[in-house]
Amino acid sequence: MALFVFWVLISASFEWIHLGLGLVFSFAVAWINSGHSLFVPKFRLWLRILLYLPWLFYKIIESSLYLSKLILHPALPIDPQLVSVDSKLRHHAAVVLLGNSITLTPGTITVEVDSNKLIVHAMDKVLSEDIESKQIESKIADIFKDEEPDL
Amino acid sequence: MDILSIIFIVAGLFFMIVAAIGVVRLPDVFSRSHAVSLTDSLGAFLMLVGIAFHEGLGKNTLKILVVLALLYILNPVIAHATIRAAFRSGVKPWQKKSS
Amino acid sequence: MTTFFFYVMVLLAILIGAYLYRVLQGPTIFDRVLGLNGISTKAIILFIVIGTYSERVNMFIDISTGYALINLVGALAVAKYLEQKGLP
Amino acid sequence: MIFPFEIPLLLLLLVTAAGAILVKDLMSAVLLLGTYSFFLSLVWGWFGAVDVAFVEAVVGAGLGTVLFLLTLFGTAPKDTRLHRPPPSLLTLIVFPLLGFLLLYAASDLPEFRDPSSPASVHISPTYLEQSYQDTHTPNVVTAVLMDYRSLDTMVETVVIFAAGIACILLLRRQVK
Repeated sequence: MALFVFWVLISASFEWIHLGLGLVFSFAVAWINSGHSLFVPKFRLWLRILLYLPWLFYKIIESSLYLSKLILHPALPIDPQLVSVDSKLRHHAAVVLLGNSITLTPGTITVEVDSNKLIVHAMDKVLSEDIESKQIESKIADIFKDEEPDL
Repeated sequence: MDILSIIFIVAGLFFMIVAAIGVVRLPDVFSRSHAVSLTDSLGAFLMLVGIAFHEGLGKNTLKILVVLALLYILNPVIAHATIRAAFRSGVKPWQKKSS
Repeated sequence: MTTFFFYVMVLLAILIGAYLYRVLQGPTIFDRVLGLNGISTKAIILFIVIGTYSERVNMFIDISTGYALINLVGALAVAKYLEQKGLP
Repeated sequence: MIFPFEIPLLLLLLVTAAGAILVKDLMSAVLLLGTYSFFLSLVWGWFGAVDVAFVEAVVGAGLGTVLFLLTLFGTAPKDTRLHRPPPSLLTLIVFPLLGFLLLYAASDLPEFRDPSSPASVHISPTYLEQSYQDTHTPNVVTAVLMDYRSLDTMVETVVIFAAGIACILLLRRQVK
């Protein structure tokens, strides 16, 4: 289904023949690959993730400005360090979302994931404390609060 | 509308220039990847939004947003894969010299 | 507006030069992979800017979508190879 | 359009090609070839040949890199570092001469984007005006490739197909 939406978006033509071909092929591809799909999100979850995105974007801007200041500083006052984080999340999808958010935020990057333990490389003391204060994690735990745990 | 798009594109360019300086200046793989992710997340976002403003509403803007979403989904995956490969094959992160 | 986009293009090409320095110079192989990743992101944006400059965005945007996907495949292949083989 | 944008792109191409030749490591050479394909695809895009750019990006940057890596992965060389002998004297004489001859020949060609050159006086306008009536294909390049030159394209495809079958026959594993 999602593939069909993607087809419509990239072809951007709304004639019947294109729509029909797209429908056939997207269902074929989805049917071939159906063994992989572990996680089928529900509608309310999508809504919550959409509401989470603006906050994540605010975080991205904040830490981008901080990182730009670090890079442009003539003395290069960086202090990179590895931080190990134990998260309390109980879902594969939630851990994936957490890792993606951490990597997407400039200044921090996920190095290693082992079920729900993450090793994070942070650029500075301030940024690593930001990770350890677990703001992002509590937000994500809030998103997934009434799903079945599978980890 | 044009002024808005110019503002967005110039801001995006600023972040890209900072990221390029960082890629040249920083000492090791791990910290360089931060600079690359800076471009990917904010620079690309601002520039593509600027171009979308220039285009106005329509199919093209929709496609630009699709490219943006693709970048946002795929780039963390690439950065994570590269960094994990670096970590597992034993590259030591650069440490600040302890005084 | 057109001249503005032209200057943006030239500036992006110069920035690609900075990444190319990292690809050529990089002490480890991972620096090169990172530089390649940055170059491809730049190339995606440069394609869209070229499309806007020549006012045919609808043609160029398909390539940039393809670019993003291909970049993923290439980078994942490199990362998997290096993870199994270790440092050369 | 006073400053030609292809000049910085060509500079990047030259630097990348020289780097791919001079670099000491096989992996890095593969990566630099991928970068080279990216730049080449940008050049095609700037000239307006969008489908060529697409093919270059897919085949050169994506498929080429992955195939090279698979080869490295399958052959598992102990040492991926390259040892180059210094170039011989004959090479140093012949190749600059060849390059000079090519440049000399190219100076005879009509100016790029010249409206009065023979190619743009009667060949291109004919195609541009009549291809849609002849073939009902909206893209002129596709019309030329698939309709006017369809036999050529078909035989090319046959050659590539034969090469693919030969590769599969050579590389397949014996099942016991």
